[in-house]
Amino acid sequence: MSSVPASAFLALALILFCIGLYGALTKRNTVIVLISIELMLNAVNINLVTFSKYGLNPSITGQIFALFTISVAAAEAAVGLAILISLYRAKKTVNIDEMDIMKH
Amino acid sequence: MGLSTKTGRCQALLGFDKIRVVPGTARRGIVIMMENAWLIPLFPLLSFLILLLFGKRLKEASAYVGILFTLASLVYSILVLFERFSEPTYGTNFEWLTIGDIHLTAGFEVNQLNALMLVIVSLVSFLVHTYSKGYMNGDERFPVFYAYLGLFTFAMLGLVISPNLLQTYIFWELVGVGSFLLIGFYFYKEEAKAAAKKAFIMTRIGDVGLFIGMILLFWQTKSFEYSEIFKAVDAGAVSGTMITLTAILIFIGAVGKSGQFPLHTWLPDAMEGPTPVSALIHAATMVAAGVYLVAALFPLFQASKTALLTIAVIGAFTAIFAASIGLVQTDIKRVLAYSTVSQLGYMMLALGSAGYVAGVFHLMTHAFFKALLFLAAGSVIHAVHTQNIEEMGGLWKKLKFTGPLFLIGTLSISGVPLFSGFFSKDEILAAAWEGGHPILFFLALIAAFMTAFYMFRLFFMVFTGKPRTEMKNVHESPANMTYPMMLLGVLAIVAGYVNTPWFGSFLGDWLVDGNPRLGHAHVEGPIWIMIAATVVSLLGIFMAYLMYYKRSLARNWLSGTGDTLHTILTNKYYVDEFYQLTVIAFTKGLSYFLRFIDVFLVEGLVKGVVGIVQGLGRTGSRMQSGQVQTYGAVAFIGLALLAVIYALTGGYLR
Amino acid sequence: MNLHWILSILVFSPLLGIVVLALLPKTQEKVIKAVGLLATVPALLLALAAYLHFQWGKDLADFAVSVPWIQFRGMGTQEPVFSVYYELGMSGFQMLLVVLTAVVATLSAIAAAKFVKKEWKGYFMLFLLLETGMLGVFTAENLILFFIFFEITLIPTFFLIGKWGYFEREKAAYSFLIYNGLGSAVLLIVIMILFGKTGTTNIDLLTQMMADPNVPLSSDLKLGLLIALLIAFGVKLPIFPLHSWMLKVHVQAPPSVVMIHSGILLKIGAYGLIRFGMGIFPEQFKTLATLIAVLGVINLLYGAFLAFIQTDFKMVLAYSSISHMGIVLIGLAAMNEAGVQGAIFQVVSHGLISALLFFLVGVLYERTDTSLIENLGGMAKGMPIAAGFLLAGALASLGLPGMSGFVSEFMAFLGLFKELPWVAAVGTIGIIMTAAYLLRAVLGMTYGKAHREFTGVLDLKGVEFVPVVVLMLLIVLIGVYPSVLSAPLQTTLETIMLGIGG
Amino acid sequence: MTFSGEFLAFMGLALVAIIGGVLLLNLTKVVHMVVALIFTFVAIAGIYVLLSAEFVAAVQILIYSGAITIIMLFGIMLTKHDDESEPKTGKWRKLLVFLGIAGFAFAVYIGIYNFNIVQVPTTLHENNTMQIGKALYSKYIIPFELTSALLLVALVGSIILAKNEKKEGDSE
Repeated sequence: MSSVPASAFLALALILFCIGLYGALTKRNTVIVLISIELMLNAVNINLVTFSKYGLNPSITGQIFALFTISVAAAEAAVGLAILISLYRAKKTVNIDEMDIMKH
Repeated sequence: MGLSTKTGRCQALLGFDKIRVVPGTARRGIVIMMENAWLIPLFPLLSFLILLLFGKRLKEASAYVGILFTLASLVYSILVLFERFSEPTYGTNFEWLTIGDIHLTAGFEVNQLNALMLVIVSLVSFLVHTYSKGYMNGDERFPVFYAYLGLFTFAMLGLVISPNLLQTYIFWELVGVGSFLLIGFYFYKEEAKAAAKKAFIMTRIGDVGLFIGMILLFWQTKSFEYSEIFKAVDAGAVSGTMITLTAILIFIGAVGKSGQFPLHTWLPDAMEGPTPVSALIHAATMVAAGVYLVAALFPLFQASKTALLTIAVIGAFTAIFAASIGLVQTDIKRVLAYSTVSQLGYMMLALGSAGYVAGVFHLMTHAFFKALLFLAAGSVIHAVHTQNIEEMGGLWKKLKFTGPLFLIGTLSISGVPLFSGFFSKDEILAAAWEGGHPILFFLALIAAFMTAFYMFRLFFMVFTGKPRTEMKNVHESPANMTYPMMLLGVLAIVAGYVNTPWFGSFLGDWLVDGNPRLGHAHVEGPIWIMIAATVVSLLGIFMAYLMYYKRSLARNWLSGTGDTLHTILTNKYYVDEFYQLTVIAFTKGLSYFLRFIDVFLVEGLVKGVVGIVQGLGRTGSRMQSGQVQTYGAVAFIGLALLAVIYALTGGYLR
Repeated sequence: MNLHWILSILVFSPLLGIVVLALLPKTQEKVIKAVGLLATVPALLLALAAYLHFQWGKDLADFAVSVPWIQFRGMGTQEPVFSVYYELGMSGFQMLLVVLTAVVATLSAIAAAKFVKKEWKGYFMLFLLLETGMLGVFTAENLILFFIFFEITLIPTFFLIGKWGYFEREKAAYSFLIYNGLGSAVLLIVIMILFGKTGTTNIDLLTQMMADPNVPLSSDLKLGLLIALLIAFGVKLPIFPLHSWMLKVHVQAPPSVVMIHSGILLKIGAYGLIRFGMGIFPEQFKTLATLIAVLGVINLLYGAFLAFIQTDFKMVLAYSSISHMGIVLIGLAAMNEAGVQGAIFQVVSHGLISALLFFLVGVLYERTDTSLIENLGGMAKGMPIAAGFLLAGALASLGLPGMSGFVSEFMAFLGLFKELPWVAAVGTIGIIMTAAYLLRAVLGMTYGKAHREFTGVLDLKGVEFVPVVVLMLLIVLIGVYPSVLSAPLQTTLETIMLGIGG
Repeated sequence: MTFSGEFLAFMGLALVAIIGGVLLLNLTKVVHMVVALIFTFVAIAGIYVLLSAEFVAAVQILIYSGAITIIMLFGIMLTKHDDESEPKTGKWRKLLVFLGIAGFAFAVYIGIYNFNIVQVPTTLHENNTMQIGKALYSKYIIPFELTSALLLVALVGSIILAKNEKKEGDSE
């Protein structure tokens, strides 16, 4: 039994998620945007792990989900960075404002 | 109308099946003529239609079509009149239009006034048709002229035979159109165009008064039918103010049509039309329609002292006002036009002084002598090709028929004893003295003096003295122009004897027969009135004789050296200019102001709408920046908005 | 006899013409014109047949058709929750408008064959689509169907103006589309609210439901819906200050389209106001009556005063349309038989008169390349017949008795004088102004000294007589014997009056 | 609620995590940001421990604090740029995004606030790694294998994407 209520973990996760979101939506350096997204994923993981412990049927599944998320996040980070580098080669910038080839 | 039974639509469509006799007149003798009196207006209509369709092919022969059909009307009218002497009023109606429970009817009615008017109108119309054959000879739009004449005659006959206000209004407008078309007959002349437009619009101002009055009266009495209206008024179903209001509004219509002050200015301008038209429309028939309307609705007017007084005052004022302008005009037709306005004022004065018989009587005699004067003037113009009396003179010898005929007309209008105008004018003066106001009586007396003066001024300037300009080829008009004038000349002398203080007031007795509301058949005025009238007219003639025949009096004898008065009179008291500066300027100003609104405010609104749409489009296209982050931000803000709304209003989260 | 299919044929018969036209090569000018003209004839014949059907004393309800069309089923229920029917029907009022539409459409096709100078194929295809839309609008018994037809009229009109119009045609087409698009958006909102709240879009059913106090619609909502309808149809009518698109259209669109536009399309606004505004929300209409009367008088006077100073005859006619639609509003605001009947008469009568006048404008423009009053001065010398008809048309328009304009004007004012005499009295100034501006314009064009030589300019000839004479005869017929219109209207009027009285 | 050691630990870790996050947002140099984020990641690992998830905590440190951060640093270095951070984004957008996030946070917070979760004794902390292993290799074997495939694809994909263009051009 923990003396920390589940809502405290959830609140922490919310705060981290919001920070990540803010970073993802406002930062102009693409690397930082990617990092912010990782932060958001982390916040989600906290939730998963929290729910694996709390609730009527605590189970290990939540932790397993967190593990999967981490691995997918790792893969995403790798691919994201690869894309970033190849974009950088093409445009010589990592400024997200200048990446607007979707418009054309 | 007023028939409140609900009828099915099938019946409404069959129309003529519903002919019925006006209540109270059900006593039927053998009234074959009156039964079919509706044919009278149809003859000229037929003439109009035939000439409209085949006029081009008929060419000069179209005159015969017109003459023939109006002759048919005339004959029929006379027959109807004679039948009416012995039979009671006859009328029928059929359903014209159904509005819910309201059934509006159309029909015709032959009462004394109508029968008399039918004869006057068809007679003058027939004579003018005949006269025009010569006068309009050679005009390339000859058939059109006759077509228009037919249209006008149709409308005028329809007007006088109408049994209800609505139908009266309908024909009232149609005569307006006939008049409009004929004034503008020489359409390529700018003056004719302006005059036609002015005539139509000014009379329409009056018509709107009639329109409002008619509708208000309808909602008060639930009927347009004359008989129903009088019944309601007698029964006291209409409040006093309402009677006064509607009566005055209807009178405004009469003011417009009869050229009473302040809507008189179109009538002199209407002289731009061909002269026979002036004789037919702007002297004998249409302009008298205003008088006819007041006469037809006389019981209504009689129920309101205020309305009667208004009529009397406007009539008297117009009489003297127009007469004073007539003193100085130099255009032969304009002098006659102002004299018409003045004489119409006389009739109004008579009606306003409760002199029903006097008004109608003068209407009749005036129709004859004024038509005669106009036709004679037309004959003069035909001969000398000018309308300016300053350029005429000494035509007496050259125009063997026209001269004496014109003199007869002049004597008659001046009120010289034994001519028709004398009797009717005397009748009016007596009525004004008895029923009106002394001031109005004296105004009328002065107007009579002026009339005598300017009419003889005209006569002397045109027919006596020496020609003031060189005139060649002056010849008497052809027979088909002189015969109508002769007939009118005879009538101008004898028409007065149907109602005299000496030989009995036959006309008056007949007119008011069975209708006590219309007042006395004959107003017995003091004997000095007749003497005064005679003296006044002879004085006028004498002064004109001195100034324009003997030339023993200088022409500016009256106005003195200062010509201010003369200038004012020549410029017709600047009424036209006044309207130009006020009403027209105001209308124009308002129009431009509204255009300002239209261009700036309303168009601004449009620009605003267009701007918003374009702005939205532009924003939308700017939003498509290709920047994923922005898209994400927008999408997220939307999501957040939804989440907040749900959280606040309670949704899945609660 | 089974007559249910007649209305569908009537409405969709022009589409057959489109199919035939689509198969024709572009270059066959004469054939295209003939097909375009002929395709309007079946609708005309059927419309006249419907009129005769009525005159023979039979019931117009014979034509009604109702077939299930679109249904939304709720989850797990067998009964459809919302269902839309394909419903066409005809009352006397609708029949008159259908006849008017069919007549004007055929005459407009004649005008188009005469005046349209290019791409007849596209023109006639769009034109026929437009006719289907208009016929559908007047026969739809169901708001959704009505809306669909309403939209169908928009698109072809947009292209007809934008492609075949005069100099600033595109601007006019866009302002037409934007305004009417906004109007129909508002209309859609109203329809959807009604549908959602009541579960039906059948007009008669809605009328009954609104009279029923148990239906869960607050009177505030009803008032709001009515105001929205007033805006939606006010754009179409148009009501001041929503009118400026209409001026552009009248000036820029080709005459044959303006005949349709001024003759029929504007009338959709009036039809909608009468059928939906007054029919469905009678009580709320009553509360707004004074406002509508004032709007009507404003329309009447505003249009009249502005028409008074225009230099282009087309503008005069455009403003005169605004002015005359004011009379429709005046009649409606009276809320009694006379007024409503006057409004309906005005709808029909103005349709005929403006079609006539715009046809003549087309004739003049074709021959002289101008519609400026000044430039045309004195044309009666060169083309007396056209001038005569122009004058007659103007007289009809200014409400000369004996022609249709008078009857409607008279009844509208008769109605309003009973309810709001002062407003009506102000409105009568409009009667004078109408005479003033029309005579100013028409006499300016026909009378007076000729400013130019009209030699070599041909008068009306040949097939051009057909529209002019037909329209003129109809105008005079209605003016002389108004029962041809009033008889079919009695049932419609009774229904409306029942709603107002109850 | 008592101020137990566990609670204090949670507070401390949470504080570190949040401070790390805030620094991420506010520092100017990119490298500094990444470093600040390492604190957050490590603190989150601590949180996992508190939640009886030792293995996840270990993985967190390995993958996030280790691998991902390093990759990011590589990314920063490879994409040679002024390590001074970017010109500012539009104020309005920042404000709007901030408001949006605040609203979102508010909405979710209401959810959390009203969320009543029961707590029952668990055995997650006993042989945590073994439990995970058992579950992973029995019940979740297919996702597990799919994950490996995913990682492989990601690996290959990254290499191809990041490969030098010239070489790419040569090979073609």
